Amino acid sequence: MSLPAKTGGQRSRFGLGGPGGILPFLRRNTILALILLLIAFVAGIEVARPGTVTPIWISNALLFAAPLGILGAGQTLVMLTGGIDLSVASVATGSAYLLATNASLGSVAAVLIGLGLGLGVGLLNGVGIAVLRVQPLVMTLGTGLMTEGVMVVYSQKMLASEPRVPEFIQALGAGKVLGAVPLDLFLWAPIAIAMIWGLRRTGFGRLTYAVGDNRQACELAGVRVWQVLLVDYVLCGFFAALAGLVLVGSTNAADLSLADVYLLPSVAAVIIGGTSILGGRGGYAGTIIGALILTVLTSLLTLLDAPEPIKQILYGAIILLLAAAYARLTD
Amino acid sequence: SAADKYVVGVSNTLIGNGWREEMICSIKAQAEASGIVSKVVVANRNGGPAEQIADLRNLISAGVNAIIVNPSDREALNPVIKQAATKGIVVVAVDQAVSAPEAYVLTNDQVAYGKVGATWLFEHLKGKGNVVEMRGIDGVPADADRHQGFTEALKNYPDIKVVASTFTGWALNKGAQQMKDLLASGKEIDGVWTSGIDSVVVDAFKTAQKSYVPVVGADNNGFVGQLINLKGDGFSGAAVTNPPSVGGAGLAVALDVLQKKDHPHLIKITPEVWDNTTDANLENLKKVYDAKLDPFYSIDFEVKPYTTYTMPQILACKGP
Amino acid sequence: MTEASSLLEIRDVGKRFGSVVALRAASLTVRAGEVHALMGANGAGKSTLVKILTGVFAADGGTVSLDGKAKAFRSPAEARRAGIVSVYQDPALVPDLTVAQNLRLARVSLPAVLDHLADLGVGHLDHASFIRDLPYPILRLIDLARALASDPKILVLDEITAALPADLSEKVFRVVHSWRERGRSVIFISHRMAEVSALCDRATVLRDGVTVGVTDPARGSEERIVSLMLGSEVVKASAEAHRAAEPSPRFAGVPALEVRGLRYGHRVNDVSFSIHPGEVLGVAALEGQGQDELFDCIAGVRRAEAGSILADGKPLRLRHPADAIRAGLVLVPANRIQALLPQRSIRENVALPMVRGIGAWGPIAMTAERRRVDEAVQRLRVDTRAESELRRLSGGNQQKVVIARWLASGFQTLLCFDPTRGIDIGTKRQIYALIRDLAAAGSAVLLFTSELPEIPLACDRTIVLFGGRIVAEMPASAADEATLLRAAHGLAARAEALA
Amino acid sequence: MTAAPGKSRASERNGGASDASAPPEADQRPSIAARLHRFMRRNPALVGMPALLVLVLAVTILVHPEFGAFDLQSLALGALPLAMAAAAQTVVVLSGGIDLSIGSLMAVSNVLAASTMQHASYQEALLLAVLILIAGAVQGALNGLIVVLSRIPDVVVTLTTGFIWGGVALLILEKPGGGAPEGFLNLATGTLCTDWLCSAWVPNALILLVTSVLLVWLPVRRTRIGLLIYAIGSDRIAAFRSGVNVELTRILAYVFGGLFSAIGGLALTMTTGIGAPLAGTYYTLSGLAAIVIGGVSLTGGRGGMLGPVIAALLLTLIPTDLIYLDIDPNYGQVIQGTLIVLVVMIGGFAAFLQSRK
Ligand SMILES: Nc1ncnc2c1ncn2[C@@H]1O[C@H](COP(=O)(O)OP(=O)(O)OP(=O)(O)O)[C@@H](O)[C@H]1O
Ligand SMILES: Nc1ncnc2c1ncn2[C@@H]1O[C@H](COP(=O)(O)OP(=O)(O)OP(=O)(O)O)[C@@H](O)[C@H]1O
Ligand SMILES: [Mg+2]
Ligand SMILES: [Mg+2]
Repeated sequence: MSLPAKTGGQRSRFGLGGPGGILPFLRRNTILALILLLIAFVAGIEVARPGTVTPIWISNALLFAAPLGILGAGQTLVMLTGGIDLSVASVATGSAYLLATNASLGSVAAVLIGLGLGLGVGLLNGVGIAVLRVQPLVMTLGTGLMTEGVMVVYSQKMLASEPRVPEFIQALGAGKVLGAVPLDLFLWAPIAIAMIWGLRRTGFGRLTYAVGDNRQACELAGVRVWQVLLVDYVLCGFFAALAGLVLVGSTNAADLSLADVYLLPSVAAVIIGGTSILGGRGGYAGTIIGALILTVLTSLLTLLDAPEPIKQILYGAIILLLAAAYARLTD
Repeated sequence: SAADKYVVGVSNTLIGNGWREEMICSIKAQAEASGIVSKVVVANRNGGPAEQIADLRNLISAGVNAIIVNPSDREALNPVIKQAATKGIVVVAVDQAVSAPEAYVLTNDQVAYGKVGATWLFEHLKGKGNVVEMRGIDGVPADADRHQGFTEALKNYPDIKVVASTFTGWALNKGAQQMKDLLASGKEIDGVWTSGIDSVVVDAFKTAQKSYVPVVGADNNGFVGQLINLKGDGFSGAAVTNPPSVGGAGLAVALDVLQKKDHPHLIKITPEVWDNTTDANLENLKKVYDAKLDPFYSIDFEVKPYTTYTMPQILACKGP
Repeated sequence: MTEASSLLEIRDVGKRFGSVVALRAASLTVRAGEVHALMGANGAGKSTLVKILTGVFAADGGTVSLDGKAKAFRSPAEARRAGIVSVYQDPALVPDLTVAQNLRLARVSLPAVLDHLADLGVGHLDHASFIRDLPYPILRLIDLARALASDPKILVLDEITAALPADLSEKVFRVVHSWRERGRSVIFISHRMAEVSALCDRATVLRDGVTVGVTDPARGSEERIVSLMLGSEVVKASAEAHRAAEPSPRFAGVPALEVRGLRYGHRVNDVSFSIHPGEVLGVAALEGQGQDELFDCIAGVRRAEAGSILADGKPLRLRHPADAIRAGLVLVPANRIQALLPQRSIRENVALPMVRGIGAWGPIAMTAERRRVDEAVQRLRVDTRAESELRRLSGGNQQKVVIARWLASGFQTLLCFDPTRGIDIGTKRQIYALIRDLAAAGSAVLLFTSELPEIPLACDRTIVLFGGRIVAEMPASAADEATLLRAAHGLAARAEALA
Repeated sequence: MTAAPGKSRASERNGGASDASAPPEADQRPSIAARLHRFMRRNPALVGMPALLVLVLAVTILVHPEFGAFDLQSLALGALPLAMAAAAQTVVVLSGGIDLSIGSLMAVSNVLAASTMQHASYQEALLLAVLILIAGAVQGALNGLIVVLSRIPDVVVTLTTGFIWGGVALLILEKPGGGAPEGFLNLATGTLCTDWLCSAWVPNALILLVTSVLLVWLPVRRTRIGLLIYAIGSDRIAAFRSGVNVELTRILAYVFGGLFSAIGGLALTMTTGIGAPLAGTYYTLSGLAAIVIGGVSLTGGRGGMLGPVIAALLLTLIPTDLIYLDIDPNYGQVIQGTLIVLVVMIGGFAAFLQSRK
């Protein structure tokens, strides 16, 4: 049996400085290191275009990071178990689309239908992965395709359905209070608190880590692993649906590729945040910063006057450098 | 009688895109309306030229009489199109062109699309000011054509400055974030040209509490609604038409050719500009706008004189 | 002890892992043609020293010289080229390759290994079998044979006998002897005093990463070595704790665990026994006589095909370990890696069963949990220096955590499979004392141990398994090593049949 | 006990050779049936996948009796790039890694080929193809180097290099275009025609598929390199302690990944005749689906090449059948997703039953 961290404990060619000083401190407080990186990025924007970083800009950044952060919450859960969910983008899109096309049934009903899709797909993923032991990557790739296909069929029946995004969802997705506090923060913050606290302080959080670390050990300790996995995937579907609602609130209308651009970033945010792709290690605090870093990076590239290919290359290279710095720090 | 009815194949390589779905609906509606189509076989998936070649070959095998294809490339499909033609299959490329001489081409003129919209904007700004160009996906032919049109228009207005050019990826949220970032950066912006990600850009001004500037968009229902409803708040803009019903029109052409009626091999649909600056134009917009429709439904739903279906038929989106 | 005659000379080697200091100043001198014991309590740094010697880790300081020349190997391959090969504490065989492919991987010749395996009593091995399908002891022997086949000047054996039953250990000793006769050197790591005194010429003792002495491990010097290893106070404490079982009382009433006619394939055949509260039942067997399957069936890891298992007189349906745990049956499995969360803390590992059911998915009572965990950890004296990630604990300390887990969460019957495997002598005594205490407090214990001499010390009664059947049952007082060995080889059964 | 025990016995067994690479079955010869049984048990994908392919082909012919040479060629053409993407992913995944940049790597080779071959002769095109293969291997090596040197998980590295290579493809060719000489395209789009044999039933694409897999993979699989790749994929620490140069082997796996991706990119050029900077995007994820359906374990070390290649054929055949069956393509996507899920679920269920025994 190979331990999850395959190179753990092997010879390191790239040792770092001695025990004292700032580096070891950061190494013990990786979240702090991530925050410093984020600040460096923001500073970079301010240097590139002085006067950009204003309260309004910051509040916009938070506004845009929220859907990514909420998607990242579900992705964090499943990645901690050693899995991944590639259906989150389809689910978010689908829930947004269902919300908009069912608005005539009343806002609450429409929201419930949207969230219901998330729970449904999450449940399907959960059954496949937890009970039938399908590889998460393929299972969710498949259910993502299915969801998208179903939504396309559905959309053709719904061309004249008078789609509408309820007022409060619009406010949630784009509104601000006190001038600069984005309303979606009022959804994201409780989720963040629940995630961070739940992962650290509840039995379910413990088991999420444990299952990702060593499934067999969990079974031997009397844990019915499938239950844990099932709930994690259902939660992930639910968070994806929630993110879809926030997204559709910010665009006022849904199309069927609404959340596509969030798929890879939702994975990247979790990874940048220091959660192991192999499971068992990491947490949501990192994902939050990861989502913020990606959002700020996107802004930076928008403001940078460079051809698109160069921007793409920069986007890749910067994330890579970030991850490398982070890996050095925590190695 | 069923004997002289035709089987029609459709090939499309972008799914989940509202415009393309509407295009397919218009093909189905036209098939229904024509009364001489027995079956519409659709090959619809995400992919590039390689996938589309496979789909076209499969449609040929499936024994269709005509193929309506929204081509993913101008050159790559030519050999298959030739193969189809030798089997007597009529191929009509819609939306984008192919260079195969056997094919009929019925397209929206994408260069003109970029040019007329940009020209409207530059005129509206009286030939002077800072504009933002919000493009689609880099590397996609339609995007390149529209950019070419935009650039051609720009040549005539030396005092117009493009202060930013972004790729929205035709994704709503990406476009919205880009606009908000640009607004926050303190850049002076006098007008915006978009490649179809329009309504979220207008919304961005509202959220940022900045006063509206002229925006050029597409004939999306939602954007047209903004042109009508925000006029009172000082918003001016123009929708450039890009009818997805080229699909239905293509089918009509194909059926004509199958029945030995002559058609030119190249039919270009010239885009129109619908702005909200005069009362007359506003009235026209109100005529086509339908609050009940999907905001991303293109409301230019027929291509005269080719399409003959009714509004309920295309909304039903059901073939024979 | 002249410098000239020494083959390997390790001086003042240090190694730290983050904040954990594994080695401070470890020194070791090995002469040509000697079997040299490396001793120390769990976590003393033995394995780390071996890994530095063979190029798995780089040392932070100190020197290694071979034949008088300074060396710093950068990989096990490099060490092997210089004539140093190690059998590590955990198997270094690739699970998804076949035996033959593993040998090819290490560039050793298949026939040579097969011959060594034959000498080790594994003559019938199908070398096209996958490593993942082979039992653990066999893996250890393949590992050993592979090391032998590359014909090293210095062979390092890190707790090779820990997972081996007595008969196989015996074969290993013979191989070690013959190796010495050929003028080769062996560094031998083991927690079993008897082995060390029988086998080794000299012993180097490590305590907390420092070499505290080099001595002659001849019979009779055990206590001296133990006090070197553990420091004097600890010795006193553990010696007190170590007492032999009192004469077995008569057990009556409803058994805590009763097994009737249990069958699993042809590995477990019609096995029946019962254990009463307060009783410790020993299981003695050679490798592969069905003991693994027996324990697994009772613990709900595998489903028995026939027979019944009763706890407190009530028949159980065991479909998952959770069912067994609910009925008070808990397992300390043979392979600790199966039972642990390598990236999580000691605390989370120990507390894992406490949050196992859906009822415990809510908020954790942190203080209460900490108290229970700390209590168990202290009772087993787990070295908590590297507590934040379990994989950084030494092998023996990992083993302790598995036991601590059940102490913390409670049970009725403890199924202990070789619980002292790889555990130092101090802790070993302590664990047996613990088992006696648990029994005295009313628990029942089913104990398999590969160290037969331990059975009379810890158990009240013993059953012996051979070929999946119980071939003998005796009170612990009668279970001396010779008797047990004979029974375990099926000789008793044959004798009975003849009679 | 002697010093070198039983050397003579060993010699008898192995005909005097103590060759470490002698075939494992050399001495013990279990019955053919037993070996076959064991082989099937160990390589379920090797038996199951061809059976599944035959089944799906049978269904295809059933619903579309006109299935002929033209359709066989369609299948081969359609499957070729996907099969190469799957092959690339297979090597990397077997070594315990993953490569999410395969689609972009294919795009780079595709546009490189189309932009350099446009006015080249057939011979020049072949030479350029070789250079592009080398470039592909170098790109793979870069991926591998970054993975090894940075110590970042491979998913992250290749996710980001995917962006980078995608940008590079766009730099090389801004929009679809370019071309290649007829003879070069014919390598994939033609059918077998030699001096002594001409058969429309043997599409060149199929020959290309089989030979490129065989030419690259068999030498790897049969030699030490293959052993090393499987070893580090199965247990990196154990392999390291067995004396394997883990880092070099990881890089090597990525090199082969890059090589197969480059073949895939060239295949795209051959089948479409052009270069398209976004052409590869679909292949990263569908390649992954193919390898999992083909029985390669995503945790590394287990699986082979046959399964993924057949899975690529299956994934190509399914949309075809949907067209023949005239199923609403939007349901088609639902069906395809469901099929992927079903195939792996059934696999999972079978493994579950197996473990019960
Ligand atoms: N990779 C590592 N990272 C962090 N700490 C480590 C690592 N390896 C060993 N240690 C620590 O170094 C110390 C010595 O461990 P080592 O494995 O050498 O002990 P040992 O003497 O072999 O013990 P045992 O008899 O239990 O096997 C322990 O405290 C252990 O926790
Ligand atoms: N999934 C697969 N796809 C393609 N070829 C495969 C696959 N699996 C195995 N092969 C080929 O089949 C042959 C036999 O494979 P196999 O793995 O049994 O050989 P091996 O390495 O000798 O192992 P063993 O010792 O288990 O027989 C080899 O030529 C191998 O390359
Ligand atoms: Mg050790
Ligand atoms: Mg094999």
